[in-house]
Amino acid sequence: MYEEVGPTVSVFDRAYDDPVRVLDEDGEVVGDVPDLDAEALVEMYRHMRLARHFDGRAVSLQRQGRMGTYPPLSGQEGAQIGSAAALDEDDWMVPSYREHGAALVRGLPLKQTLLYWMGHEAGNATPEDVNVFPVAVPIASQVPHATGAAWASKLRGENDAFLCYFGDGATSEGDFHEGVNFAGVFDTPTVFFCNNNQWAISVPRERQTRSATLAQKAEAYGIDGVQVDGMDPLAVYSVTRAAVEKARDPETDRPRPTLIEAIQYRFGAHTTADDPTVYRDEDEVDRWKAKDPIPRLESYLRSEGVLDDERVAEIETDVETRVADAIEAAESEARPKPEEMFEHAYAELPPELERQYEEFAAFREAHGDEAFLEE
Amino acid sequence: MYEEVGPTVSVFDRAYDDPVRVLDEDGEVVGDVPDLDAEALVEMYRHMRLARHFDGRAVSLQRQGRMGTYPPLSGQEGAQIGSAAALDEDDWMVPSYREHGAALVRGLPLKQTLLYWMGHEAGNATPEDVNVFPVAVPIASQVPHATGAAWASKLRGENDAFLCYFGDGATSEGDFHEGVNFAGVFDTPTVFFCNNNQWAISVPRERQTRSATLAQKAEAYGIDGVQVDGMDPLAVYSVTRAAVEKARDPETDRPRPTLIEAIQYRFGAHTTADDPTVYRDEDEVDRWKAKDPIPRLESYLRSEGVLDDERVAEIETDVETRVADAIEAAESEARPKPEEMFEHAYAELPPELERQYEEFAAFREAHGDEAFLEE
Amino acid sequence: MSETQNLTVVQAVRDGLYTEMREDDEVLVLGQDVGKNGGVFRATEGLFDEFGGDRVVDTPLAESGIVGAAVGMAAMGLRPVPEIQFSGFMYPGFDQIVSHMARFRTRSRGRFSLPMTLRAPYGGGIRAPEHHSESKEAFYAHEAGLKVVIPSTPYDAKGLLAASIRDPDPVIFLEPKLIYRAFRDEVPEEPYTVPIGEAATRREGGDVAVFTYGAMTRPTLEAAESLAEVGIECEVVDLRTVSPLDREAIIEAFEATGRAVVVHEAPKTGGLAGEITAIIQEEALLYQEAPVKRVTGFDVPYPLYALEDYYLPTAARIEEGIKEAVEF
Amino acid sequence: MSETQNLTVVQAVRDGLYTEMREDDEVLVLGQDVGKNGGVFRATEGLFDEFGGDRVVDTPLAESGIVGAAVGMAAMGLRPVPEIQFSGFMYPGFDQIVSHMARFRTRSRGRFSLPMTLRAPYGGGIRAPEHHSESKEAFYAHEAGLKVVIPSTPYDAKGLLAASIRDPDPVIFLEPKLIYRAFRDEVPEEPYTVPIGEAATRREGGDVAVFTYGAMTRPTLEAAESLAEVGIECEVVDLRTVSPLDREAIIEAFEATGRAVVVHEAPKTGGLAGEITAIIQEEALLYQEAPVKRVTGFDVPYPLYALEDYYLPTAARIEEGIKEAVEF
Ligand SMILES: Cc1ncc(C[n+]2csc(CCOP(=O)(O)OP(=O)(O)O)c2C)c(N)n1
Ligand SMILES: Cc1ncc(C[n+]2csc(CCOP(=O)(O)OP(=O)(O)O)c2C)c(N)n1
Ligand SMILES: [Mg+2]
Ligand SMILES: [Mg+2]
Repeated sequence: MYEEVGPTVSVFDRAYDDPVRVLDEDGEVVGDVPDLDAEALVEMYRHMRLARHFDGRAVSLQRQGRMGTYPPLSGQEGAQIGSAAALDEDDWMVPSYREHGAALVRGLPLKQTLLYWMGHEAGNATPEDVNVFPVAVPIASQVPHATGAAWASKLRGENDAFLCYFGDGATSEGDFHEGVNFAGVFDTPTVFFCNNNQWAISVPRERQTRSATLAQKAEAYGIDGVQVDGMDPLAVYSVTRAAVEKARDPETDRPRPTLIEAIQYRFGAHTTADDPTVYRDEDEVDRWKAKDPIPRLESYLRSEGVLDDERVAEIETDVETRVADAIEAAESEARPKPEEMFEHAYAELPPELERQYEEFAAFREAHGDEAFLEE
Repeated sequence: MYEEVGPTVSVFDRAYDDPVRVLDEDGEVVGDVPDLDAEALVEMYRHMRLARHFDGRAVSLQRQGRMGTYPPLSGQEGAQIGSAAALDEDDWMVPSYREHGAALVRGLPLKQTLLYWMGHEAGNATPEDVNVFPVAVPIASQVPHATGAAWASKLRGENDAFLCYFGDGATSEGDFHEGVNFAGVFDTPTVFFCNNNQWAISVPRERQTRSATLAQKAEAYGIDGVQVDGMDPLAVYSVTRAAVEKARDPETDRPRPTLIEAIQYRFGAHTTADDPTVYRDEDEVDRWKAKDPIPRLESYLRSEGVLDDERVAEIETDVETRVADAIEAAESEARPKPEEMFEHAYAELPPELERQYEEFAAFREAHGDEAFLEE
Repeated sequence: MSETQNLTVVQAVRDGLYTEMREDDEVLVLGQDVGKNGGVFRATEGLFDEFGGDRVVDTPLAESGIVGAAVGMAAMGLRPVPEIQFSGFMYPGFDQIVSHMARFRTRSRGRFSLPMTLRAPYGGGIRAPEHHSESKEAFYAHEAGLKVVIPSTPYDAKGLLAASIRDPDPVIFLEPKLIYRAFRDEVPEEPYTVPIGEAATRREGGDVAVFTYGAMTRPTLEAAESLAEVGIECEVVDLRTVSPLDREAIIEAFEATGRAVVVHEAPKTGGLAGEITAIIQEEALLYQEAPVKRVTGFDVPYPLYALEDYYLPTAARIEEGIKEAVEF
Repeated sequence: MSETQNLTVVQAVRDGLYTEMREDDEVLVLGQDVGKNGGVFRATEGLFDEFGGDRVVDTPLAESGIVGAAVGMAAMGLRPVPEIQFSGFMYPGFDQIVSHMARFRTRSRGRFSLPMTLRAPYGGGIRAPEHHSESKEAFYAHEAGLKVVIPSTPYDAKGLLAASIRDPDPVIFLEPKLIYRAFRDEVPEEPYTVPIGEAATRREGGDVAVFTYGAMTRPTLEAAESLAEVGIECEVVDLRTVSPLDREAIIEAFEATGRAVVVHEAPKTGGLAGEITAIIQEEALLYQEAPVKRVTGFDVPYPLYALEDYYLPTAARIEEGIKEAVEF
């Protein structure tokens, strides 16, 4: 986790279409650099590299038939790592299905992420000390959870923030509307973080909604809405940190919840089952690749003297090792045991389910795994 | 139907919290009077009186056990009649469950409305030439229908507007969000008319959402949003007419759909099953009764010399007769026949349903109606 | 002996909420009109005054939001009791119910359990408007991870509600509104539970087993009394929980006579009567003397109220069904 | 003789859409990624180019909006064919499906019929992520006013889809994605229909009737072939429509042997196997020689894909079930 830093500039008093920026595409400073120490910045860089490298390897694993469908995040590291870094230890993250980068900042082992996408039940077992909700596949369905969980925390007088991720497409779902509206009404400490990566599979952002920005949807809920350059990790950090602090502070006259629209792009396919060349131009992809968050931060850190070739090389090696280790660990995980299917449907197996389990186990005992895996 | 009138002043370029007004609470002119001829104005007045009188009688019928639960509209006549009057013959209305007043402007016989709330299947049978959708009880569920129907009309190159009613509470539902968002994206000729009567049963407007106005929710969809004094029938007419014309006109650079927030109050209970004294003050009710749309319009029409005692008396008599006749007609309607239950589930009864029907009919034949109505 | 009160079903529900909220600070109620208004059926009457607006919460009008927020609360360890105003309005929250409420335990391998109880007034018979008379318990019984409870007496209403609220897993608690105020029962003032998953024999009889639940229990008992006069003795079993079903009780009652009738107000096709029939014949075919007769609502949308008496099973229809099973 | 093409199931679906759209201007397709992308399974491939963006419409990501807008369109007389990307994502649109799509005809006493067909890829077996492998056809079969169709061959896919689109009433059309590309069939190029509500006998045999549908038809036939080697001859009936069920075909096939097995991938409790069992025993108890055996998915949330082969009925499990029914 990153160290806590001093008060952040208020970023909420601006036009919805005026994104917060700190670094330009070349890594030049164009805004207020957040007050993070050098190690925190290097950590951010390391996490981005780690996410990027992990992503590439995961895509290969899928291609090699070593993993199932996988949703890549490449291009979105700035938004993921910058925002997750803005949380404190006890805060919570409520992800969709693409936030492997954010999750690793929160302490979710890469191995877990791999197991999940490898279809192991164990992939669902987020460790008790990792404040991350389960992956949510039905679009926007996690939004009301983030509101409810934050509400619970507020009711208990705890002081935690809940960072909820979702995509541009998710803003069209009823659950987005209901969840954010509840947050406004009950003033819950929730930060709604929209990863606007321009596409919902093949459906472009303009087809989702006629509103000029997604940030302005905050108007409908009487909460703050703000755009940020989602490929600028420092800008993302600043905005998210401000939102997190506001979420926790009932003393300000601002609403606790915030809607952040982080403008970004996914470089790759929607998932490994998707072929983006069918619906979008290479040109577009190239334009966005010029905004790649990683070289941007690297260039800034080098110019600040925080990174040099040596340190970058160390990070490269570290990152490769960690990913290789995680893959090794995930792949040496024993195949899930069929009984795991029955284990967590209820705290205690109801009698009929127990019967089903016993019939199943007896059949497997008698006929072996070939009776299931025949095809 | 009212006669078509000339172009209406654009009403969309104003602050969300600046409601369009034409008459003040005393019926004095404070805005642009729409260009309606005297007979149209009298017709509007007559319809409001008719709706009010109908409403009172319906509530009594329920109290006397002659009708089931009924949702009164008293206080909301200005919004209902003013808006429905702004439609042309071929336009459509997509109601919730409280728009008995708007429906009668559209030509739905009062008898039908009575039959529906008396629980007769026949109450569902809106005549073919009445462009009114079925009553929609699940809150906001009619919103996507209005979008889809308008979209169909647009795809066919027809030039009809679709006026969709719903309450303040409805704006919290996912279906409101999804339906209005689709309308923005596909630029459908839909007018979304929110009857903000301050309460969703016992839940006050402020508890629905933190946004300062409901009109501003239009921002989320990139469409026009406007507030109107919903107890000022002329203001409602003007705004709705402008929205209807815009809906039909693809030539303007404005989006076709509009969200109208009509500020109003229900004088009575949510339904006859509700006791509003439990959750709201008499004071509040009195304050809103001072805005009663009927005396307001009457006073204006008298001052314009369009109404006098004689005409008002004629209207009173007419209204009483029409309601009495409708009640008489509804109450002399034969009790619905049990087989009606089976008639419209499908265009053609599937075999199992036919079997069920036959078993049912044979049983009834053998045992008589006492076997069903015993309790 | 403990104090009792003479309560209706809805009063017993209210009392159950009150008692559990008093016992456990983590219990809270949320929904439409549950606060000052005390619920449209008065099931939460007085709770707002007693426990305040943080524990008796009027929400915006949004069922998916209500269920979804309760999921989030329950994941954090609270015991939310969301109310959906009528069971016909659970559908806008259906995705939250089946995709999350039912599966959060599985989806986190037990890290997050959801000790939440979703209450809804349910069923027909009160001359209510469209969509207010649904009985679609079969939807929820088909979704693994949920329990589905339907009480038929004030005593059970309080005790089953307490058991549901204390259950570590999510429960759908459907309250038959036809009997909300139909009769009274002695209900202990103190907290108690009635176990989920156990049927209750409401009447003993050696000629035929009749399975039912909720509001249909009363006309079923009425039919049984009337048949007793002609010498047919029915064993009437009130299932009380429709998921998980009390298989043992079903099979035992059936085997005693080899004849059975299932009564519910839900539509026939795909209703629980089919499931119960299947259980019977997979466990006790050799005892079977007659087809299991299903006396149910019809496979049509619930009619407007003028016809609802023709839709709902009545004592007379149940009697006829029982006779068919007995005389086969 | 008419021209045929050798098509997979998904190609036949696409061809069915194409053919019906060419025949009738009022037919249009809407959903997520159905346009330029041609659908995530390519079921709408090329339709956007052929018919344009007004008839092949990419919508915002909102299932209730998709179904609800289609309801409005259909009420105005169009024949919309909304696609929900996976059947597990029909739940956010569930209220529109059950409260409106199923009931608009009743709720307008026949004034508005809804000639709409809601398509969704359905079922498990393709190593898909969570929520992508649902088979909850029982939900829709329990809702009066809907028809529910599940094809198992390319020929049927095209013909049943055409029948669904032309039907005056709303149809839920579930496409077993496990067999989307599993095999090919000769499919006529010209338009044709396969009637809704009629089962098809896929194999004749005099020892036991096995009822199934969708993707389970193949392992069922496989089990039947394997059992033939040991002298057990199965009559395999592919129901094709699960609402309304082809009662006559079910009873006829059952009566021939007095033994039956029902196979589906949906969870057991509350699944259609229970309904079919109930039909059998209410119509043909006297023929019954053995309990109807249900070979189904388990009553647990569908597992992550590494275990799905243990969840779905396999030929071996089906074989065992059939043996049980035969040897009883
Ligand atoms: C309720 C629901 N509908 C449809 C889908 C299928 N689906 C998976 S991802 C996706 C697009 C999501 O787009 P967006 O919200 O922009 O997030 P992104 O994938 O771009 O991060 C769709 C339609 C789903 N998972 N859930
Ligand atoms: C989906 C759904 N949830 C709950 C209800 C129960 N209910 C009926 S009217 C109502 C309040 C509606 O308030 P509003 O939208 O403001 O309309 P109003 O009645 O004030 O005209 C509620 C909660 C319903 N009919 N549908
Ligand atoms: Mg996106
Ligand atoms: Mg209201």
